[in-house]
Amino acid sequence: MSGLLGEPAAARAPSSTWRSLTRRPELVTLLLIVALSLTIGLINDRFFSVQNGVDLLRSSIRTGIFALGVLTVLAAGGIDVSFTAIGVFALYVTTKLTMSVWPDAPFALMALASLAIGLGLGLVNGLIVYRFRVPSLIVTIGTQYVYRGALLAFVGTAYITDLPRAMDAFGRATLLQTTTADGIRVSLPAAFLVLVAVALLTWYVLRRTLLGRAVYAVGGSLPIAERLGFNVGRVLLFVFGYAGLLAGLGGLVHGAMNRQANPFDLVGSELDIIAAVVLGGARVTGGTGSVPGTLLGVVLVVIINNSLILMGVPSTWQKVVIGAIILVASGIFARRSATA
Amino acid sequence: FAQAKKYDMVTVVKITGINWFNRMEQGVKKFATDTKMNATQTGPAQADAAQQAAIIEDLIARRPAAIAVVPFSPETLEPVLKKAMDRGIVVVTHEASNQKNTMWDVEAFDNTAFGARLMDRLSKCMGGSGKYAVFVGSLTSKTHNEWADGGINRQKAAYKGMQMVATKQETYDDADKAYERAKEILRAYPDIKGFQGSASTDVAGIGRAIEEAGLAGKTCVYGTSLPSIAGKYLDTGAVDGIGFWDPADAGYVMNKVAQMVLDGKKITNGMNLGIKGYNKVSVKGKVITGQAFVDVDKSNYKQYPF
Amino acid sequence: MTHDSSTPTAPSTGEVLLRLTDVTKTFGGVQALRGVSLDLHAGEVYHLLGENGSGKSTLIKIISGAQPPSGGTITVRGRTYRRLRALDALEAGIETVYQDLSLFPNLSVAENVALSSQLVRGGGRLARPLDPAEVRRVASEALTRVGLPTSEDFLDTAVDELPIAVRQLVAIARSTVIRASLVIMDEPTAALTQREVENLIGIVDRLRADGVSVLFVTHKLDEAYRIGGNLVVLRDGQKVAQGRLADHTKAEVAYLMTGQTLDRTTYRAGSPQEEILLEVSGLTRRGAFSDVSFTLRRGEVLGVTGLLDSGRNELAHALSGVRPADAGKMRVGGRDARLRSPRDAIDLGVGYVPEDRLTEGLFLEKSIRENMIVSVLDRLLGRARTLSAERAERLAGDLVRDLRVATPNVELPVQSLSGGNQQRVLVARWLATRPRVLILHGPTMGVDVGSKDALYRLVQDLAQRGLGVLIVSDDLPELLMNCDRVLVMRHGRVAREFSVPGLDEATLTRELLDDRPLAPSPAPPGGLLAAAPEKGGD
Amino acid sequence: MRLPHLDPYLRFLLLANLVIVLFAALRSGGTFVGIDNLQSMATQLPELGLLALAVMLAMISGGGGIDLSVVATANLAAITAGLTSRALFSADEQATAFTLTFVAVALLVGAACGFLNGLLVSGLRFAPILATLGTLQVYTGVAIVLTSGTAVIGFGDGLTELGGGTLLGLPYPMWVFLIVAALLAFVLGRTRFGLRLYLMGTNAKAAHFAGIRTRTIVLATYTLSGLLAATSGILFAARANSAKADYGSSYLLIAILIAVMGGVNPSGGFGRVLSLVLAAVALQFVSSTMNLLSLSNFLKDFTWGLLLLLSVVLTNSTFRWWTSRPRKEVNAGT
Ligand SMILES: Nc1ncnc2c1ncn2[C@@H]1O[C@H](COP(=O)(O)OP(=O)(O)OP(=O)(O)O)[C@@H](O)[C@H]1O
Ligand SMILES: Nc1ncnc2c1ncn2[C@@H]1O[C@H](COP(=O)(O)OP(=O)(O)OP(=O)(O)O)[C@@H](O)[C@H]1O
Ligand SMILES: [Mg+2]
Ligand SMILES: [Mg+2]
Repeated sequence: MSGLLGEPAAARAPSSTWRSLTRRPELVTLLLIVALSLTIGLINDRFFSVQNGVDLLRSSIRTGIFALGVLTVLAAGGIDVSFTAIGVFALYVTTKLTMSVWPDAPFALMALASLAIGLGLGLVNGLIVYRFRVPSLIVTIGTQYVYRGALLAFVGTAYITDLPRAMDAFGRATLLQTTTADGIRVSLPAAFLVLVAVALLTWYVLRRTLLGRAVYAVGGSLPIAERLGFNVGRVLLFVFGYAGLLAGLGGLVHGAMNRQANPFDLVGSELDIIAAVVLGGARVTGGTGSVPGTLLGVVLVVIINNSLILMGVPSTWQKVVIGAIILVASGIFARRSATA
Repeated sequence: FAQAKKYDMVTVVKITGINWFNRMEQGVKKFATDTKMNATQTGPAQADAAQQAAIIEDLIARRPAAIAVVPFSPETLEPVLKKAMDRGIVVVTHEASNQKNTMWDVEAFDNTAFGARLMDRLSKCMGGSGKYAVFVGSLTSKTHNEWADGGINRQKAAYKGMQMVATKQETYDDADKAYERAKEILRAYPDIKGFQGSASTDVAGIGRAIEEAGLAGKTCVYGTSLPSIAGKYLDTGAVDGIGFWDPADAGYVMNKVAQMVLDGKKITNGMNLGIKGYNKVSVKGKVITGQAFVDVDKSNYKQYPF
Repeated sequence: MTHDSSTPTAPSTGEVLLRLTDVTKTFGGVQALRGVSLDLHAGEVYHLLGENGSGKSTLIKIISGAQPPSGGTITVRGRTYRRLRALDALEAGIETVYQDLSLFPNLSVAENVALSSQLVRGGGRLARPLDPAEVRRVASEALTRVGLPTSEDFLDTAVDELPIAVRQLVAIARSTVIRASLVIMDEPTAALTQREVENLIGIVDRLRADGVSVLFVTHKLDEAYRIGGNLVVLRDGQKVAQGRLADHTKAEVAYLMTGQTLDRTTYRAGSPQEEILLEVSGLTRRGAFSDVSFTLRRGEVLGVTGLLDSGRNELAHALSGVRPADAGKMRVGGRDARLRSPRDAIDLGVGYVPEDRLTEGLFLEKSIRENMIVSVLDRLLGRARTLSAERAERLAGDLVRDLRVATPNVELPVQSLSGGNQQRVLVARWLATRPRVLILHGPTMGVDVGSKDALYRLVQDLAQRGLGVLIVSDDLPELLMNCDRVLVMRHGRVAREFSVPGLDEATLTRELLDDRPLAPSPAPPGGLLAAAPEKGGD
Repeated sequence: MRLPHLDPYLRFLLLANLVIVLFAALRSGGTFVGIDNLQSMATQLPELGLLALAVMLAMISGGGGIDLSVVATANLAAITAGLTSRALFSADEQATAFTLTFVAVALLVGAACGFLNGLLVSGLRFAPILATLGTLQVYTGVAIVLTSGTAVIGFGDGLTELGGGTLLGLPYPMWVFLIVAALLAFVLGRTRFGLRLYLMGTNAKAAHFAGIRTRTIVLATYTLSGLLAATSGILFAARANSAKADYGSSYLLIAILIAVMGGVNPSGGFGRVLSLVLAAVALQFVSSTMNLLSLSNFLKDFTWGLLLLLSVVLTNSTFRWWTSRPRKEVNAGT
């Protein structure tokens, strides 16, 4: 009975490079980042400066937090377009509430409130998706309108620029700081730690717990997961709840860093964030995607969006250039999956 | 129909709910209280010319006596405003000096002059030399580009020592985008000395970037904004000054002009419309222009609580 | 070859492992099960037999907790359930190898094998840490049991990169992870070739020796006899027989299943005519098959067989335009043919009934009518070049009648049909194209005795009417009963051609398994694991 | 003609429309059903309706099909058409030639944009969401490059009449929409292309095996999407007598919302024109009601979302709701 697999397993490998790219799509993203950086660096060598590096990291914080939530949903085979609405809802309600009740509340408490709001709204998504068995794109378009509409119609529309003290302090807190030769202070905000923590947590949950593997299992095939005894309802509640949770956190961090709570913010950027996750190797069809890949995807998108002035692209051409880079990147991904 | 005492008057703004137009609504409400007219304000939930046109379409069916509009994009509203006028509805606009289908367009001031004025202040702060960058909410926004170009042209004519870097940058009326753009300008041109913003959120984003970079004392930032948005950056010196006009007054004046049309009154050059900044308006064609500039800085912004 | 296993001589006295009492199941109006009562004893092998649609898969799903019964109870190890959840079943040691394998295509081999045991260990709780080393260890043990490699690389391979036969074994490996008391296998041999079937039988023997019960669902009576044990026959949702398999002849079993006597041993009636319909010479696709030449005459039925990696599947795909060959010549009806897509094949009169009807054949959510007419839309035009609803309905109606598809209404989705009937819908689609050459790939996979009979008659009838029929199959009796000639493929080449009269199964099997290199030794197209993934038909 | 079968979506949408109309008519004291309001609604709905139809086509084609570039396509079509016609003719003196050129160029550009999307998706196998997100940026970008962001204005009487005139009391845009919708319903329901598209959306692999030229169908579908978007762009231009790169920027999500509320399955294979039209009507009713009653436009967004959620809760959908195929997953192709 050993004859079945007479050939040693190593004897295959049609092309080991493609194979490893298939298994580790984040390598593609990394290659894209390197290629893009070299190109930009050739045009303007200021790209390779500490200042630029730190700034890019800083710009990745908010997108990164949201993206990790999106990754979790995509991995399970769903899609969420309501997370920006959840984020701004949590941010605005938390800020407004804190200002009116206890402006000196510690930041941890505000974060808790934001997380709770995000979790609640995310769970609503999960509940509708699972209970009524509706494609999640449909549900989350609906809830995006409902959450944002409710926020603006019933909670308020005015920017809050006078933030709770602790939130303001958090927005200003820095992790490390230097001054460039030009006398420009460069600092990495403390909020970066939030991204690191969230990334580690997400990695642990997705890689090292049964729940995480169940997420991918559901993304591979929901009916099979159900049949094999996985509690699919729990998995879906988890992914949407977790995406909501991170959205709540991301919203608050965004507000703190932006030093204002603007209820018109965020909504409208969901497609860009989903694109970042997909460029990080997750497939829209579910069951794939990794935390490192997602972070790389975020960095890629952040570089694309924050290097046009360095490259000297006139603003009338910026959209064309961004679109073209996205197309080139997706093209390379398309080739990868075609050979997969 | 001129006999009707209590007119139904609706003000349609670019987007509902943001600070700027919330302030305008206060003016509309004040007008309603002062005159006992039924004056209200509405506007789309998203900044989109298409949605604004749709709202006006629907309003026409309601047949108000007058519609006062702050067009998101004047050109795209021409047909629907024409339709309103054809139905006998009085149309007054604001921030739309090129609008054809309107009875009167109310301008707080001349846009090019306003832009030039911001440049004058910027130049003075920069000592007439150094690099500066210009931001606009979007390249599709007419007023923003008029201010920006007004400033740029003034610099070219009067402040040869100054030099604009990059092109007009789009910020999508988003403070965070303005911040990102400002950061990138700082990376690409570390010796940047000045910024001129256009969207009310621009200086907030620029100010945050400047503050973080510790450059509050070394750079000059001016732009259109409101004290409520820019205040804390004025305090820290990251933003040096802002210019604006009071949206409440503009809202009030638009409605007042509409009422005058309804009452069959004439509007003439040099007329006093009874509101500060519109005490001696200049009338050219259909455009009524006031001198409602408000320039504020750290010292006096608290006088404008909006 | 004869694998006379250690069949227990007396009905088992082992404890009752599982008892079904009066189990019923209805789907809307359909009564899938009408009061089935059944005892399964420890350490026994059972074969669940029945026609398509008789309720076998439904019964299995109820036992494994995938679906709740509409009525009746299930007793497992003394506990009685009205509804057994999937997790309950797993915890009770009921492991199922589903007909569709139920593997996660995106997860690694190791995870596929080990995850459910981890789930069961935690009582279904998801929030528990998972040790990757533990997962690998558990998986390696199980893989060793079924003779699969345990290298890091293999453990990390995503299942959708594996060929179907290896997947089948992975699914079986998974069922051995938990110390199961009952292993259910729904048509586990459907995708396996002779050699792998032998392997499976070995596994079953060991399970039985360990006191584990095995419940098989199969349509292959020969295999059932090879394995031995007990039989349970379902007909129309009712249990019509249970007992020792050895106590019944094949003919009796077929009668129990169908209620009719089917005792044909050969179907082949006519003989080929002169005219050559299909001529293939030197056909080659790199890495799959090379230098394949043969002819197919009008009225001829030609069989092609080989092990899974022999290139027979790829040959079928090349002949039907699904994945064209790189070199060689094909002539259809005397004219040179270049097939670049299935459309080209259809236009030339070559029809292809694919092997995997669910993903390659059917539009499950769409109506029977639409599934039948899809390839002949050009013929159904009415006024103004629009589709004529009337013609479409007439055609679908005729086909349903001709092929005796059991359905009240052609507007119902195909997924409402049982497997055998779904297969008929697919054959009907291709007959509608009025092909000159019809390629049937695994035509009776998962099809019951009664339907097989009908299908074989149809094949002969088609040949009689002048079609050339090519059957690609690993069901040797099927080839012997239907064909004029059989080509045996090995290592991507036609190793031998047999004329059927006088040929027996043993000879064919020997040729299939022959490991001697072929005369002009070609580079072997790689082992099973090297086969390209089944996807990406472009 | 067979009567349309009353699937759950149709039932829900008919009911929803009825409820909204009754509520609005009563609350507005009849204004809602007055000719002015009806005409106003009939002028607004077509632009969005056409965009939703364009999105629907991409969704039906399956494989995660979606067209995010519809609004960008519409604007680019209108802008290029405006620039070309203005360069060739005088809008006022050669109104007919101007209008015809405008329409022709717009449709051509729309088809080209759609064709490019189709090429990326079918030939180069881009994920549709990424491909059309990229082209969304590129098309808008090109529109900005061409105009520096300003509006192209003055399209003459022909187009203005199309945007504002009526025939038999029904505004021209509505005529355009109804005719296009009817044509599309016909194409989807009665032609080979339509059936092939639906089948391909259900199972692309099986479609290939059944002899359907799937690449051609995808290409044609996205091209058709582009054409529909361009038609919407023509209506934009006609109604605004101008064209601008950022016009209707909020319409993308609304178009998707209408499509899914009309029962179009984002996983492919299902979607009917009639349901979609009814969904568009329902949203339009809600929107106009809010405006008539001077209710906040945020409330309108809220109600739209609620209506969509209600539709999914009240219609027990029968289609695939999760990404994976129900059976034989391991064998499923790309
Ligand atoms: N989910 C379902 N919905 C509707 N009918 C169903 C469903 N599942 C099974 N049926 C029907 O129940 C009957 C029994 O089906 P089942 O699948 O158990 O048959 P089977 O014996 O496994 O057939 P096959 O040999 O073809 O696999 C069939 O008529 C089938 O159409
Ligand atoms: N949701 C459903 N609605 C209608 N019919 C269904 C549904 N789910 C399954 N069926 C049909 O019911 C039957 C039973 O499904 P099952 O999964 O048991 O397949 P099966 O009969 O075992 O197929 P095979 O013949 O390949 O063994 C199949 O014909 C299937 O297509
Ligand atoms: Mg300063
Ligand atoms: Mg079955």
